[in-house]
This record gives sequence, structure tokens and C-alpha cells, in this order.
Amino acid sequence: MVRYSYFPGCNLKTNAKGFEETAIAVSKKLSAELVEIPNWNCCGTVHTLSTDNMMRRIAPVRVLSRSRKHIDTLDEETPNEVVTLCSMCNSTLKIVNDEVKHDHDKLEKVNYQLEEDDEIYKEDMEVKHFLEILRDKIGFENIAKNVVNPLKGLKISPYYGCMLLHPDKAAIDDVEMPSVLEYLVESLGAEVVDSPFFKLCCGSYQIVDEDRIVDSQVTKIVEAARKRGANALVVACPLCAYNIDHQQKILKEKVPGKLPLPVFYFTQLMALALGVPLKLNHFEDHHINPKPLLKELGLSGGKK
Amino acid sequence: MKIGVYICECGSNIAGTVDVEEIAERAKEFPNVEVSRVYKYMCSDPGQELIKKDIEEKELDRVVVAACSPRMHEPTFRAVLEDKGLNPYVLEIVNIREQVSWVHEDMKEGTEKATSLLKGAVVRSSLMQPLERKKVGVNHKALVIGGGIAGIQAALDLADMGFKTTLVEKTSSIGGKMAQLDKTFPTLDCSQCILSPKMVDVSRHPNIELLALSEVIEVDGYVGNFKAKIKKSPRYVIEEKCTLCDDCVDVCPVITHDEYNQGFAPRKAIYISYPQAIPASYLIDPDACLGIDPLICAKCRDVCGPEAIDFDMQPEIIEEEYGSIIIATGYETYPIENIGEYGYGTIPDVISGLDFERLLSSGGPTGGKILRPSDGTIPKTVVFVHCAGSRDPSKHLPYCSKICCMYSTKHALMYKHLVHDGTAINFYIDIRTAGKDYEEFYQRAAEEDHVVYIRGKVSELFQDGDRILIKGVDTLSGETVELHADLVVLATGMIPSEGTKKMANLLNVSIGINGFIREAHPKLKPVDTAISGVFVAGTVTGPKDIPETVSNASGAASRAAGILAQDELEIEGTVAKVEESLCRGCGLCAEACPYNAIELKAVNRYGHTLQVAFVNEALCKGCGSCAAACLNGAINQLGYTDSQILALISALGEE
Amino acid sequence: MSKTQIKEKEENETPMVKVYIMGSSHEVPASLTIMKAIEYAGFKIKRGAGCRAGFCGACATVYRKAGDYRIYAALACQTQVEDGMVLTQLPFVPAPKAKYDINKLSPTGNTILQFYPEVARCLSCNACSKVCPQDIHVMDYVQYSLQGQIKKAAEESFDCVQCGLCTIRCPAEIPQYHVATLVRRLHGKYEMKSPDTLEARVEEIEAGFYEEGFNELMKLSKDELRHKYFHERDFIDQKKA
Amino acid sequence: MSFEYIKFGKEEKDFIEKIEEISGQNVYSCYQCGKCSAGCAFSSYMDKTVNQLIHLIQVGQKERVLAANTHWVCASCLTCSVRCPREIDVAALMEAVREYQLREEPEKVKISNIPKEVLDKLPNIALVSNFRKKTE
Repeated sequence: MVRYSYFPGCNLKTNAKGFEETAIAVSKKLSAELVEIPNWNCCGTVHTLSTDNMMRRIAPVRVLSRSRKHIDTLDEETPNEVVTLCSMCNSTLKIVNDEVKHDHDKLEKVNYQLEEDDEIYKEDMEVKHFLEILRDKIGFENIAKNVVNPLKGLKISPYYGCMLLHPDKAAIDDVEMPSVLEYLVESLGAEVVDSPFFKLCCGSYQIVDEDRIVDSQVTKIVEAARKRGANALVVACPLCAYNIDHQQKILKEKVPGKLPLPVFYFTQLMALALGVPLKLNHFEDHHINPKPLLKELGLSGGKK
Repeated sequence: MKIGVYICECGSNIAGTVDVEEIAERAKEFPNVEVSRVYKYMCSDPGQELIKKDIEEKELDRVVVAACSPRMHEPTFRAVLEDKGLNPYVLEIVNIREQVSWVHEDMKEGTEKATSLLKGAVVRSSLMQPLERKKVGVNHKALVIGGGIAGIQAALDLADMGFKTTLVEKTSSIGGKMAQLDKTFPTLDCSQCILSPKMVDVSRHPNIELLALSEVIEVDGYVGNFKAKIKKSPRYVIEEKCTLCDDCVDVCPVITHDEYNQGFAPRKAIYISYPQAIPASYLIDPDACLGIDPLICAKCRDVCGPEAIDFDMQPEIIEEEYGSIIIATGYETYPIENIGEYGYGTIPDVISGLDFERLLSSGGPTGGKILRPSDGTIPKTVVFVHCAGSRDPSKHLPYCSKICCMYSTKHALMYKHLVHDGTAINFYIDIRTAGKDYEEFYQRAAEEDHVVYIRGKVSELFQDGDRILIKGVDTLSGETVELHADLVVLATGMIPSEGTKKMANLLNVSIGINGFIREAHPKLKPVDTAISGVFVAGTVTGPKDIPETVSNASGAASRAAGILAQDELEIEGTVAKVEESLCRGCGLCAEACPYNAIELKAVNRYGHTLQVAFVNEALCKGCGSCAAACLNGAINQLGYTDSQILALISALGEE
Repeated sequence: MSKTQIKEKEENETPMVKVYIMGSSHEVPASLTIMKAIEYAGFKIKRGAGCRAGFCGACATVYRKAGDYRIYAALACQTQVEDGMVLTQLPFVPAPKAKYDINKLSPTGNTILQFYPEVARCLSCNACSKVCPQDIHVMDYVQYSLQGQIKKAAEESFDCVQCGLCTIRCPAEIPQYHVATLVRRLHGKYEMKSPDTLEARVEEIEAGFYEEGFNELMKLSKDELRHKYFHERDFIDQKKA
Repeated sequence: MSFEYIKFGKEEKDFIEKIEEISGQNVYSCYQCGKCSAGCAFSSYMDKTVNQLIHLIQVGQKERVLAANTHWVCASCLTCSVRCPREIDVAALMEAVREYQLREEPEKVKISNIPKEVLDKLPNIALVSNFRKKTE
């Protein structure tokens, strides 16, 4: 059992509890246990693109140095990597990690702040998204072997969003034609439905003050998937999940008729397939309740 | 020993910051100086006469000219000395213009510097030895590598001048990329119609030896005396006997992709790339054929009337000597599989410019009708994307390939001619029509054929149902644009071909950052390379259109002929010379020589065989790296021996 | 004895230090705290003093030591003066306190964001923890509250004395100590398990179990009550025991 | 009335310099191919497309740049930066314009005006990322 230093990200304790609990349960089953960093702080998403705003770089670097300390407390084979579930954390931490490794006076300025808290970052670690661990360290064949009840009947349209692939330094797969979610879904026994808008931005933080933007993006994304026969979406970012999930409920009220597509986190799908107790999914937090679809496909009997 | 010193004013160029009269006076006290004169323009005829008269009357042994850089007038003053029977290498030129007057403002400092340089030169000049220019024989045969339009033109020009020429072509037929084109801009002549006459000339020309299916694998020797090894792969069909009756094709069981038609059409294992191919003969593709050795099927041979098929053909190595070589290995189009945003080449209806050429051409897979590769229907809306992967330093080609705007306009125009009710939309950044009649061609496409030009680069292409969704922009109206098209043609740029990389390595010719071969001088020596005797023609040095390629090829041919026309070549006198008694065969000089003109040879010295450095004077460029590298001074560059240079340095040091 | 004489008398006995208060210099006994030094120098502290025992937070102040560029923060009543200290007085910290009815809330991350959305602006720069006189990891409890981990935030912020220094220093203008109050109240009301003995006692009272006992006491006179209070209380016995 | 008197004085140059300093990008390497606008998922909501805004920056038109809503509609999804043929970090230019404006008036989104029920339902990742981009 290899243990990884795991950085949850600010949403994984509140409305994305299902994402975290299923991830930890699944990681244990696949002998790559995610161990939470004791005192982690917010990664500071969406990372600033300005070059002169050093204050915004303190949070991510502090996360990295706290994770590095946490790694030392874990066992020997724990690699020098922090694993994250949320794509926004993945993008932010990777950009900053790369930035401070190449620009030492920026690192010095940030370290000067962290010195007093004894949390200097020594550039000796990498940032990985859990999907990368699943693909590179565990491998889809192992995942397929551990599948207890294959997700027959589920037609999943993978939705990467933008932060898993952008910018180039943070991409976990090919920027224009990624395949990691496709392989994962297939290894769980579900059917993959390709959609052209697999990385069309969901509107991200515009949901706060310009939600009409998010509505049009969500309509495009969901319609493209539905037109191609998908009956669900899989995502890796709590904000995309909220935007697509919640706005579909609002749109359903405005334009009744079309059945909304439930939105799953990729670890929830794995939990269903690997027979992890159903309650860990916290489907009650979803705005579009996925239970009817699962019951219809006979997949909700996932109790072990 | 009598030395004549001549100081040039060069108008005010030198006289402006150097007191020429002063240094002339001082020069008189320098050792062995017989005469010291000043003249306004030494390089002018009266200036030269001045020196000639002094050589004669004063029987001068050495001449020192203080003027501009030797690169400007060394040949001029050497001719002056030769004219009066003096060995041209006893001339010493001191640069007091670029190195003194142009870089100093203070008259006093300028004069001081000029004087000390002049002193050094006089001291060195006294140590100079007369040298002879070596003569080397010339082989009057030319080698042209690459059978595209550039190679064809160069070979024809050389052959017409009477020189035996070997044209080597890697594929089964000459014609290159031009043979794959349908029409050519801006005149819309059919490409085959203007190319095949030249190809036939090549096959019929007595002075041209055409080697198809061949590759140059090794070249050594030097200008005038290149030894080349050419590997000719077997055609398995005897060219003379084959009557192109096509009977063999019907019986051949193997079907594979036809590279000539960009993989859109099938061909058999035995085939001819296109009817007008030269050499006009079929061939068997060994990889596709079920088995030649051991023989598996042989249906083709059984049905071949003139018995032209011979399975026992073996690859042969041809060795020949050549006076000069022309590299004309052409280009490849940038693969659309590299561009992620446009689908990595996985979307069937997104094709490259060359693919569209094949669709357009009547000999092509669709017989000249524009059909969609996915379902064979006629596309009603076709989008042409300019600069696909060009002008894109971030991931693809940083440069502009000159011809894509024109061939995309031609494609749009041809499409409108064939599908009148269709819509052709060109997404462009800048329309570049820099050739003759190019702008008129572009106007015609827009005015007469109503091709729609939208200024903006396409960001992404999706397969949306059976049509292609294009996410583009119209920067002139300031709106993003989304539209569905039935067919998308990507106008990709040119990249150096595989052959270009190989030949550059073989002939150690230098390559630019984009992989194209670097000319000796981009403006003044466009067809020469750093290696004398090796010339380049066509798109090997960078993107060109057909007119430019042809004139470039003719230029290369004339430059190559410049060498072939001479009986012998003169080699500069200032080459490296080995003092065999001092050489201990360490090989440091051989490694240091950028032109690998030095090799170690076994020499019998007092009964022992020792390795001693040997300089191939024809290859030596007189750069002096070997002299600098040699630890015990065994090798020296004539005209710049260590003793001369040390004397010059010590003279500069004196007060 | 006039005021000046008192000063001379003490000078030779207790060592004096020079401090600067609001820019003017004063000689004060070295043993005094900042608050006493300010009062010793003649200032009357109207606002900025409270329990004088270090837990009400009213006397939070900032000061600088001689030759040190840093601005230190502390509770005036708990910090001893040093020679060359530069002192001042902080006004009341006008941090916004949200209005809410604790009974109508639920212990979730969103509740905190509802009343204090600026918590989402936290930059994790830890300036607040550095200035906290109670050495609380202020940033950590702000982060825990942002993450919805009410329990951890409540425990971390327990010793807060509401002095407001963290809010002054916060670049994201977060009223940390008000957030801490909300978090502790949420935790106390909704998450902590109230002790069962307390519930049992409340039920007994409501069931009127102690009615007669009360009525009897109500009838007694003051002296009887005093007698009962002082002599019949069991704790006195414990003392003897 | 399509008439515009453009002066190119000190104020314009300072504006360009500040944008380049904040973003670390060279504004002049943009040759206006429009690929960023083409790929932008939010162009339809912008009154100036991305490449038009960059062009206005190149010409130093501070008022017209700050008046546009382009940089506020931008959701930092970085599709433009990934695809720019001139290797410009286009999203950094948008951020630079936001920072320039925020450093003058620090709250594009008035936090206190956000209705309570919106705050109650939004995940905190939305608030954190929004405030990072729209408040200083």
C-alpha cells in the first residue's frame, strides 16, 4: 500500500464531500491510499497571471511546503508528490511549482514570508492529479480487475473542463485530444460518448455575478452530450460539477421537457464500480439526483 | 630586400582620422623600406600604376598597402604584383579603414594606431615567402541529387551546356511534388502539361543519365574531384522492355495505398505512379509484393507479354566521379497530424492542400470531381484555412511559406469552377501575393468567382454529426464566427524533406534553424554553399514557388558549370603545409579541420612506419585552425606562418 | 508632597526607562506594563482598558522596540516596557459584525460565507497569526471556517480575546475574530453534545421536581436564609474533612 | 460617427508599459490573427473581442480598454494562451487589464451587495476564484 500526501482543496469538505470520500475509499482499494495533509490551506485558485503580485503566490507555495513536511511523516515509498483531486488546485499548484523552480528570486520573496512560520519551500517535489496516479502508477488494467459491478448501461460523456489541460505546464494529458477519462470510464465497464465540447469552459467563477454566461455554456455542453446519446457526465472539478449540476436544475425549471443529465465525479463512478458503500457518494448533495438513473440501470445496489 | 609602402587616403574615409602624410614619413625609417608614398585612391588605376612604376624602377621585393580591408582589394593588388612579375603572395595589406579610421574619431590616436599597424606589417612583409597557386584537375561530370522540377531544370541546363550529368531520384519517377499538382497559379496551366515535356527531354537527353529509385549514400573528395557512391534499388521491371500495357496490374492480388494520390486511391504491388512517369516503366514495390525472394505469386510475370519482369534484379552500387554537385532534394508539406486544434488529422473531411490537389486533378482518385473523403458527396461549403501551422513559433513553423495564400486561392477558385453553387470561404491572416500577376489572380478569385475571404485564424475544428463545425473569427467585423462546412482544406507550409537532411549530413553542408540548407550568402551567393563545388537549387534552401525554383535551378546549373568548364582549378596558395619531420601523428589537426581536409597517412621513416598528417590542398580553405591546434608547430599555414605572426606582434609591441 | 517629589524619591530606588508615548518621551519605572506606563505618564485611558488581567482584549496595542523595524502587537496590560519603546493607543477597531439569529442557522461552510463572504478572499499570508497577542493560528481557523470544518475552526480560535489586531493587519479585510465568534457559536449550539446530566436537570426543573423546595425557601426570612447559606452548606464540611 | 483622434503621447506609453509590466508579455508581438477571439468561449458576451482589446492596448487607448467588459467576461480558462501562435499569454494580458483597473478601484464585484441566498448556495470555490479575479 503506497500512501500519498493528499491535498483536498477547499470544496472537498463542504458540497463535494462525495468526491473526497469516494476518492479515499477507492484509493484504499487500489492500494494507493490518499492521506490528507493535516493543516492545509486554500491553494489560491484561480492562480494570478500577473507577474508582480507576489502576495497571491504565498498560498500555493505554503501548500507545497506543508505537503512536503507531511510527506516526511509518511512512509518510505511515498513519492515526493502532492496529489490533488480538484482540477483547479492541479492547475494552480503546478503553475506555481514550475514558476518558483525557474524564477528563484520569486521563490526567495515568497520564502521570506514563509520563513517566520518555518515553512520554506525547497523546490523538491511535484504536483500530481489523482487521474495521473490512476493512469501512470496504478494502470487501467488493475482498475478493471478490481471492478465488482461494471457500470453497464451508463453512457458517460467525459468533460475535462479547462484546468485539467491548461496551461501547457499543468496539462495532465494531450492538450487538444486527452484520453485519460475515456480510458478510465471504459475500464469501469461504462460506455464512452465523445462530445466536441469536452473542454469548453463551464463559465467557472462567473456563476457568482454573471450566471447567464454559465447558463449558455451549460446548455451547449449538456446538449452536445445528450445529442450523442450520453445519459451522464463525468467531471473532475467541484466548480464545473456545481455549475453544470445546479444550472441544469434552474434551466429545467425555465425550459421543462428535456431530462437533465446527472453529473458524476470520476471517483464516484469508480466507487460504484468497485463496490464502495453507496452512502459515501453523498448523492444527496447533487442537484440533479442520479439515483433514479442508477436504480433504472440496477447499479444502485452498490452496498458491500 | 626592398619594401614599397603605399598609403591610401580613400577620399576622407582614412584621411579623415589618420594623418596619412605623417605615417608615410614615419614609414621611411622602418627596416628595408625603400619607398613610402601616399595617394588619394590606391585601388584606382593611377594608384596601381604608381606601384607598378616603383616595382620596375626600384626593383622592389615586397609591397605593403595600407588601405581598406583585404577582403575588398586583395585580388586587385595581387594582380598588380603579378603584372610586374612579382609573386602575388608577397603583398601585405594593412586595414587602416575598418579597423582604424572608421572606429576612431581622434586624429592623434588614429595616426598612432595606423603607424604601429604599418610597422608590424612591414616587419612581417620582410619575412614573407613567394608561394605558387596549385592546379587541380577537374572532372567534367555533374551530379544532380533530386528529380523534382529544380533537379530536372538544373540537369537539362547542364546537359544543354554539353556536360554529362547524372540525375538521381529516390522515388520511382522524377517530377517531384509538381507532378502531384493539378493546375499551377497564377496562369492555371495544367501542371502535368508544362512538366512532362521537360521530363521527356530528361529521358531523351544524351548527356543525362537518369537513376531513379536511387540514393546517394556516400560522397568524398573535393571540388572538381568528388567521388560519389549511389545505391540503385531494383525495379524488378526491365525499363526498356516494359510497354506500359497495364496487363500486370489486373492480375496482381495485392492492393495498397497509392502515395502519389496521398493515400486516397488504391494501387497494386506492381504499378506506375502516374501515366506520364519518367522513367516510363512499371515497378514492383518490394514491401507490398507478396514475396519476391522467395518468389510467392509471380502472376504479373506470367501475364507480361514482353517478359519485362525480372525478379532477380539486385540493388547495385554505382561509383562515379563528378566535378560539381547540385542538391535539389525539395520539400515536404507540414503534416496536418501535428496540429491538435484541427483534429490531429483524425477528422476524415479535414485534408491538406496536397490532398485537395489530388482531388482536383483528373488523374486523381476522384477523377477531378470534388468529393468528400468521408462519404463521397459533393461538398456545398468548403473552408480553406490559411497559415495552418505556419507563422506559429509557439508550436509549429515560425516562418511563412510564401505559396500557401496563392495555392489556397487557386483551390478556392478551382472549387468554384467545379461546383458553381458551392461556397468557398478562406480564413486568412494576411493575403500575400508577392509574385507577378499574383495580386490579379487573387482579385479574380474574389471578384469573378466570389470566393469569400474572412480575416481571422480558425481556432478549432470539430466533427459535428457528418459536418465540421469551425470556430473562427472575423477580426474586421470584430465578431467570432461559427459555421458548419462539408470539407476543410488546411493550407500547410513547407518543411525540408528527409532527403535534404540526409544530403546535408553527407556533404556536411550547414543547415539553418528551420532545417533548410544555409546558402553561402543569402543575398549575394544564393545557390552556393560553404563547401565549394556543392550547389543548391529550389526549395532545399527555403520555400519557393515554381518560377523562383526554376530560375534558382538555372542559377545553380550555371554556377556548377563554372567549375566544369575549366580544365583545372587553381587552389589558393595560402594552404596548410605539414613539416613531416616534426609531426608525431597525434591527429589534433585532423580533428580541428572544419573541412576534414587533413588525414593521417602511414609514412616509412628510417624503417619505421609512422602516422603523419597529410593535407589535401584542394579541400583546405586556409582557415589556420590546424596551425593553431598543432602542439609542436609541425603544421603551418603558408603566408601566415608562426614566425611571421610573432614578428608582427612584437613589432606592434615596440614603442 | 507635590507630584515631582514623588518622582525623585522613586528614581534612586527603582530603575527607570525612557519610553515614547504618542511621540513625546517619558521616564517610567522599568517594572511597569505598557498600560501602567501610559497612566504613569499622566494619560487617562478612557477606552482601551478593561479587565487589566489579559483576557478582555480591550487594551490591544502596537509598539516598536528601539532599533527594530518591526511593529509588535500585544495586550498593553500584559507587556512590560523596555528602554526606548515607542508606544501608542489604538482606537476601537470598526470591524463589521454580521447580524444573525443563531437559532435559525445550520453549521455549514455556507453559513459562514453567507455572513462573512470576505473569508473567501483569504490569501493565506499568515499576517494575522503573527500579530495575535494570544498566539492563535488565526489564518488556520479562517481557512478551516472557509473549508466548512466548523469544529477545527472553533477549537483553534478558542482563546481569542476579540482584540481586533488581526483585522487591522488583514490585506483581505476579513473580520477574523467576528468569524471566530460565529464559528464557536455554531459549534457550541449545533455540534457540541450538550452534557446529558444538564439535560436531565433541565427536564426535572421543567417537570416541577423542585417546586416545593423553592416554595419553602421563598417563605424563609433573610436571616434564616443567611444561616442556611453559611452554615448548612455541604462545602464547609468538605473543608473540615 | 466613425471618427477617432488617436494621440500617442506619454499617457498611452505609460499605460502600455504598465500592462506589459503586470502581464510580463510583449504586446507588440501580437499580429492580430484573432485566434484567441475565435477560440474564446465567451466572445459573444464581449463588446470588444479579445484581439480587438489587445489591439487597443497596442495603440495605448486606456479609456476604451478600461471601458470594455472583455476582461471582466473572461473566465481565465486559458484556451487563448494555449493556442496563441505568437506564444503570448493572452490570459495574462486580460489579467493585467483587470489588475490595472482593480488597483484603481478595488471592487469590481461589490461583496456586500451579493444577496444572502446566492452566498448560501454557492460553493466556496466559486467565491474564492471570483474574488481573486474581481476584487483586489
